Amino acid sequence: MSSDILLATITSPVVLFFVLGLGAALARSDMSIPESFAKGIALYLMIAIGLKGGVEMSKSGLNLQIGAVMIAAIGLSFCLPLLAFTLLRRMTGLDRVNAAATAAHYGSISIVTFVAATEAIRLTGVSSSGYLVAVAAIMESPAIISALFLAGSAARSSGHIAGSERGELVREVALNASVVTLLGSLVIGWITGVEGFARVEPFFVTPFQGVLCVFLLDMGLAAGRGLRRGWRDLERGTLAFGIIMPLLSASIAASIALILRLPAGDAALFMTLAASASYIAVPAAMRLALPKAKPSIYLTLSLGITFPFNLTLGIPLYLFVAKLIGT
Amino acid sequence: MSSDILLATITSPVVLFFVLGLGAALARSDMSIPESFAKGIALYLMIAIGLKGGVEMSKSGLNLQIGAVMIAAIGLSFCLPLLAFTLLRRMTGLDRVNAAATAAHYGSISIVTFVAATEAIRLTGVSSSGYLVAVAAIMESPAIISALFLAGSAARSSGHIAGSERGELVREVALNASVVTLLGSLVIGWITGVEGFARVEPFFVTPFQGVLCVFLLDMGLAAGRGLRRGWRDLERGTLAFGIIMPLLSASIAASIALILRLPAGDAALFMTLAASASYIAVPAAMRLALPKAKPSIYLTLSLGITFPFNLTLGIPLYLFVAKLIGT
Amino acid sequence: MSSDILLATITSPVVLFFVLGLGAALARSDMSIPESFAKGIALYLMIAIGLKGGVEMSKSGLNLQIGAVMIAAIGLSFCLPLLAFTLLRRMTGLDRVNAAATAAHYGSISIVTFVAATEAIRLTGVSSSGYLVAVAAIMESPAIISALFLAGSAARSSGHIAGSERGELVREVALNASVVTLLGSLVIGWITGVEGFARVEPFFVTPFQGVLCVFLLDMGLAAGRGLRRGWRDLERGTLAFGIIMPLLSASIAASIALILRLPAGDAALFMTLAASASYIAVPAAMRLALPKAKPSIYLTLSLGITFPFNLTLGIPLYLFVAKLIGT
Amino acid sequence: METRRRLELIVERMAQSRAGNILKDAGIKGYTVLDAVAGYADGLDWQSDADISLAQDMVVIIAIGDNATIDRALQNLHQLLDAHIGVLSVSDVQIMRPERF
Amino acid sequence: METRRRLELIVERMAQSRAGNILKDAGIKGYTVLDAVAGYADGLDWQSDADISLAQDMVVIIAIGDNATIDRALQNLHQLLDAHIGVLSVSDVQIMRPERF
Amino acid sequence: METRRRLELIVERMAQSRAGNILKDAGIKGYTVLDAVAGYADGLDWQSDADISLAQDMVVIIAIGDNATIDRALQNLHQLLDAHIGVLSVSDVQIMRPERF
Ligand SMILES: Nc1ncnc2c1ncn2[C@@H]1O[C@H](COP(=O)(O)O)[C@@H](O)[C@H]1O
Ligand SMILES: Nc1ncnc2c1ncn2[C@@H]1O[C@H](COP(=O)(O)O)[C@@H](O)[C@H]1O
Ligand SMILES: Nc1ncnc2c1ncn2[C@@H]1O[C@H](COP(=O)(O)O)[C@@H](O)[C@H]1O
Ligand code: NA
Ligand code: NA
Ligand code: NA
Repeated sequence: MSSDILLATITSPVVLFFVLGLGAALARSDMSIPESFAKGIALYLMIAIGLKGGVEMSKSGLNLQIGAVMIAAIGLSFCLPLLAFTLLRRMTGLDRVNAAATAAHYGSISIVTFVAATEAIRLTGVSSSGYLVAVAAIMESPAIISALFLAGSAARSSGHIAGSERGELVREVALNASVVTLLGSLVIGWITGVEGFARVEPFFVTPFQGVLCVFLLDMGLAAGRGLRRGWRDLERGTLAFGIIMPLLSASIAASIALILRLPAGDAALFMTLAASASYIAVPAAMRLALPKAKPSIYLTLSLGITFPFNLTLGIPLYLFVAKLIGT
Repeated sequence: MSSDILLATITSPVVLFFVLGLGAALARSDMSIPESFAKGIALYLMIAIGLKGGVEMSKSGLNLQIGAVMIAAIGLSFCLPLLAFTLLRRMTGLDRVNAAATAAHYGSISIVTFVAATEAIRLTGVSSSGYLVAVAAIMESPAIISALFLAGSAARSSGHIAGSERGELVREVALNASVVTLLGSLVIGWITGVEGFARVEPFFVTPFQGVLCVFLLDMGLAAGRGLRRGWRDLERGTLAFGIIMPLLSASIAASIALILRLPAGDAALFMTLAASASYIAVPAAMRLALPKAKPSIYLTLSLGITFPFNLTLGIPLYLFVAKLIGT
Repeated sequence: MSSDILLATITSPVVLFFVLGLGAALARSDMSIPESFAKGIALYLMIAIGLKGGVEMSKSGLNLQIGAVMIAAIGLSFCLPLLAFTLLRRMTGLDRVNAAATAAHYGSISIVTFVAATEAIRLTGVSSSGYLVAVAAIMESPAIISALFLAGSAARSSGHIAGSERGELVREVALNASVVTLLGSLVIGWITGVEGFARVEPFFVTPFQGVLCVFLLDMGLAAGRGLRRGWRDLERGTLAFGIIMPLLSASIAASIALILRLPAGDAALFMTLAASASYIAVPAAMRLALPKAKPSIYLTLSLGITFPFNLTLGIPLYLFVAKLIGT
Repeated sequence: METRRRLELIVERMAQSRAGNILKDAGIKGYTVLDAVAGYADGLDWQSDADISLAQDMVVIIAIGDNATIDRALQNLHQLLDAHIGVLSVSDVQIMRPERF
Repeated sequence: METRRRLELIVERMAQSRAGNILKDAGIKGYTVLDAVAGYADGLDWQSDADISLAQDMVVIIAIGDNATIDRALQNLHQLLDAHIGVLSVSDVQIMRPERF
Repeated sequence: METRRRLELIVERMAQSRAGNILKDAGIKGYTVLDAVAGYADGLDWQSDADISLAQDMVVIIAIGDNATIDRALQNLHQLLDAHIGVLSVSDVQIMRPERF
C-alpha cells in the first residue's frame, strides 16, 4: 500500500476539514453549522452523486455483471448485520437490542465515505463505474430488516408501540429520504442523459469537492460531540469492533469482487460500501424500530470511529487490495 | 407545435426534479427541504433573475415599446383577476371571497415559470429581452388590489380586523420581499452593468440551472403535499379552471403581443407571465387581506395544477404560438 | 484619492446589495434572509478567506516582517480599545460599561470589510499578501480582553454572574467560532497547498464575490433594522465616533505600516483591519462578559455607521494613503 | 412570588404583527414569538417544510401580563381569531419581578 | 372563559407521528409542534445543530383539549414514553371558544 | 398524576449555558431549549432573522422539576436576570412519572 496515497488522503482538504470539526468539538469551541443548512448540503451531495451515477449509467447501459453486483449488494446488506451482531455479542457486553441496532448500521452504507473513495480512486488514475451509485442506494435499507429479525422478540414487541401505524416501517425502509433522493436523482440523470446533465453540471459537479468540505466539517463537529457524549457508553471491545468490522466487511466484499471479476476501481468502491456504516438513514430507522437501543452507542461508533477510520486508513487500504484483485 | 420541444421540456432536469418531488410527496416519503434553505434558494433565484435582467437592460436601454409593454402588463395584472373571478363564479361553487383570492393568483405571476420559459426559449435558439424581468416584477402586485375590489364587502370588513394597521396592505403590495428583491436586483444589475456583473456571474449565472433543480424539487414536494391535503376542497370545475385560465390569459397576452409587435421570444415570455399564477407573494397577501379565503383552494390550484401544466405543456405551446405571431 | 476608485467602489455589486438591504429595512419591507442560511453563508466566507490566505502563505512562507506585523497587530487590537474608550468617554455620554463594550468592537475587526478591501485592491492592480488573513484572525480577540480591563469593577463583578463557569470567557475569546474557522481554514490551506486547493477552488473562489453579495444584502438588512431600533440610543457624538474612530485607527496602522515598510497592498489591508469594527464575534463576547452594555449602542454603531463608512469611503481612502506610504 | 397570567396564542404567521399590535395596544410590556414546525387541525396535518408559500405557517406567541392587560387583549384577540387561523389559551403563572409585567 | 387542559409532550422527533396518532385517536381537534434546539437529561447536553443524523432531535407537542380527550390520550402516551425518549406534563388553561376544543 | 412545577425562562441565547448550569446545580433532571424567532420589549420589536450578530437572539428554556429543585434554581436565576435580558415564570403541572422529575 503506497504511502503516497495515504499521505495524499490525509492532507486532502476533505479529511482536514473533518479533523478541524472534530478538534473544534473536542475543544468545546462554539463552532456549529445550522441544522437546516447542513441538511440542505446533504441533499445537494446526494442529488449530485445520484445524477452523476445516472448519467454514467445512461452511457454504459446495463449488463449481466451489473445485475450480479446488485444482487450481491443486497445480499451483503442483509448478511453483514448477522456477522456484526455475532461479533458484537461475543466481543462486547451489548445486549440483544443494542447489538442488533448497531449491526444494522454496518450492513448499510455511508454515502460520504463512498464519495471520498470515488475521489481517491480518481486521483490515482483508476476509473470506476456509475452504476455503483445505484448499488449504494440499494444497500441502504436491507440491513434495517435484518436488524429487526436479530433483535427478535424485542423488535416484535416494538411493533406494538402506541400510535404506531401499519406500514410506517416499510415506508421508512423503502421511502426514506436518502434512498428516494439518491435513486430519484439517478433515474433523472439516466433520463436526461449527458446533454441535460451538461446544463446542471456547473452546480452539481464543479463545486462538489468544496461543498463536501463543508459537510465534512459538520461531520467532524458531530463526531466530536458524539465522542464527548458517548464516550462513557463505549467499552474497549465496542471501539475495537468499529475498526475490525469494516475490515471484515471489506474482505468479504473483496471476495465477491474477485468472483464477479470486477475491475479495480469498482472493486474498491464495492469494498468501501461494505466497510462503511450508516449515520443518517439507519439511526433514524432505529429510533422507530428499536427505540430502546441507544444512539449514543451506534452513532458514536459509526460516526466517531468507523467513519474516520475508513476516511483516512480504510480507503487507501481498500484501493490497494482492489488493485491486486481487480481485473 | 413541435413534439421535440415538448420532449426536451419534459425530460429536462428541472421538470424531472419537480416530478420527483411530486412523486415523493404523493408516496408519503419523508423527503423534505428545510424551510430556511428553500427560502435562501428562492432568494438566490430572484436575485439572479433580477441582476441578469438589469444587465441586459443596461445594454439595450429603454424605448417606447418597452414602455408600452409595461403599461400593458400592469393592465393585464389588474384585469386578469376579473376574468378569473367571473369564470370561477360560473364554473365552480366557490364563494365570493375564495373566488376573489384565487383570481388574484392568476393576475400575478410565477417567477419560476418565467425562468423555465426563458430557458426553453433559449434552447430553441430564440432570443428574448432583459426588460421582461421588470415586466414580471410589476405584474406581481396589481392583481392583489383587483382581488380586494372583487371580494367587495367581505374585503372591506377585513379592513377592520383587530390589530391591523393603516398601510400594512399597501406595504405588503408595494414592498413585499419578492418585488423588492426582483426590482432591487434589477436596478443593481443596471447600475453595475456588464463589468460589475462579470464578477458575480460565476455565482448567479453559471450554477443557476442546477440551483433551480433543487427549488423545483421543493416545489414538487409542496405541490404533492398540497394536492394530498387540498384534494377534498377542489371540485372538478375548479380543477378545470386551473388549466383553462392560463390558456385564456396566454391568448389575451398573445393578442397584446401581436398589437405591440413583440418579437417571438418576448411574446412567449409575456404569454407565460400572463398564464402563470403566483404561489409565494399572493398567498401571503391573501392571508392578510382576505383571511377567510382558503389556502387549500388557491394554493393547490396554483401550485398543484397550473404550475405543472405551464411547466410541461404550457410553455412549449406558448412558444409555438409566439413563433407564429412574433415579429 | 482618485474618484475612479470611489465610483467603482460605490457601484460595485457588493456595495449596491448592502444599500438594497439597508433601504428595504428602513422602508420596512418584509424582506429577510433566514438566520440559518445567513449563518451558513458567513461560514462559507470565513472558510474561503482562510483557505485562500493559507494557500498563499504556503507559497510565500514566513519571514521576519510577517512576524513583526503579527506582533504589531496583536498590540493594535489590545491598544485601540483604549483610544476608543477615551474618545467615547470624552465625546459622548456613554457610561463606563457601554464605552468599554463599544471600544472592544473597534479593536477587533470585520472580515467582510477586509474582503471588500482585498477585492478593491485587486481591481486597482495592486497585490497583497495572504498572511494578512492570519493577521485578521489574531486581531479578532485581544480587544475583548482590553475591554474587560476598561470596564473595570463592572466587569469584575460580572465574573460573579450566577451560572457562569470558570474558563467560559477564555473559551469565548480563544475558541469562538470565527477565530477557529478562520485559523483552521488557514492551516488547512497551508497544509493542502496549491494542489489540494485546486480541487475546492471552484467552490471557494469562483463564486465568492456573488456569495458575498448575498451576505451584504443581509448585512444591509441588519444594519437598517439596527438603525431603526437603535436610533434613539445614539446621540450625535456617538455617531461621529463611528466615523472618527476608523480614521484614527487607520492613521495609527498607517504609521506602523510605514515603520514596518509594508508594500502598498498590505498596508491598505492592515489599515482596513485597524479601521474596521466587529459585529459578529465581539457582540457575542460582550453579552457574556459585559451583559449590562447595550447591543443597541455598539451594534448600531459598528454595523450601521462604521461598516458602511469603511465600505464606501474608507477603503478607497486607505488604499489612496497606502499607495503613498507603501514601499 | 406573585401571580400573573400567561397568554399563549397559536396563530398563523401572517397575523403575527396584528396580534402584536393588539398586545401592545393592551399595554403588554413584552412578548415572545416561537416558530411552529408542524401541526394538525380539521383532520389535516401541516408541516412548515412542505409549505413553499409561507402562507400556512404558524407561530406561538407567549405574553405574560397582569390581569387587566390580558383582559384588555383578549377581546381583540378573540376578534382576530374570527378572521385568522389560530387558538388561544390563558393560564396562571408565578413571577418574581412584578414591576416587569 | 372555560377551563380545558393543555398537554405538553417533549418527545424525540422520530416519535412525533406516533404521538400525533395517539392524540388523533383520542379525538383531539388540533395540536401544534415546535422544534427543540437543545436540552439536557441524564447528565448529558444535546444540541440539534450537532446532530447530523436527526436521530436525536426533540420536538415539543402542544395539545389543548377537554378532560376526557386528554385522559384518553394519556394512557397511550404513557406507553409511548416507555419506548421513546420524552417527558409529558399537563396543566389547566382558560380558553374562549369551548366548541373548538 | 402528581404535581410538579414547570419553569419557563425566556433568556438571551448567550446566557443559555449559564442558565443551564444553574438548573443543573439545583439538581434538575432535564430541561429543553426552544428558539425564539421574534419578540417585543421596551417598546422595541426584534426578529432573529434580522440579527446578524446572534447577540440579540432569545431562547426559551423549559424545565419541569419538584418544588425543592425549582426553588433552589429560582434564587440564582433571579440573579442571572439582574445581568441578562430575560423573563422567568413558574406554573404547576401534572406529570405521570414522579421518579423522572
Ligand atoms: N411579559 C413578557 N412576556 C413574554 N415575553 C417577554 C415579556 N417581557 C419580555 N419578554 C421577552 O424577553 C425579551 C427581553 O425582554 P426585556 O428583558 O424586558 O428586555 C423580549 O424581547 C421578549 O422576547
Ligand atoms: N386544540 C389545539 N391544541 C393545540 N394547537 C391547536 C389546537 N387546535 C388547533 N391548533 C393549532 O392551530 C392550527 C390551526 O387550527 P385551526 O384554527 O383549527 O385551523 C393547527 O394547525 C394547530 O397547529
Ligand atoms: N424535567 C425536564 N424538563 C424539561 N425537559 C426535560 C426534562 N427531562 C427531560 N427533558 C427533555 O427530554 C429529553 C429526553 O429526556 P430523557 O427522556 O430523560 O432522556 C431531554 O433531552 C430534554 O430535552
Ligand atoms: Na456497510
Ligand atoms: Na398570471
Ligand atoms: Na479594528
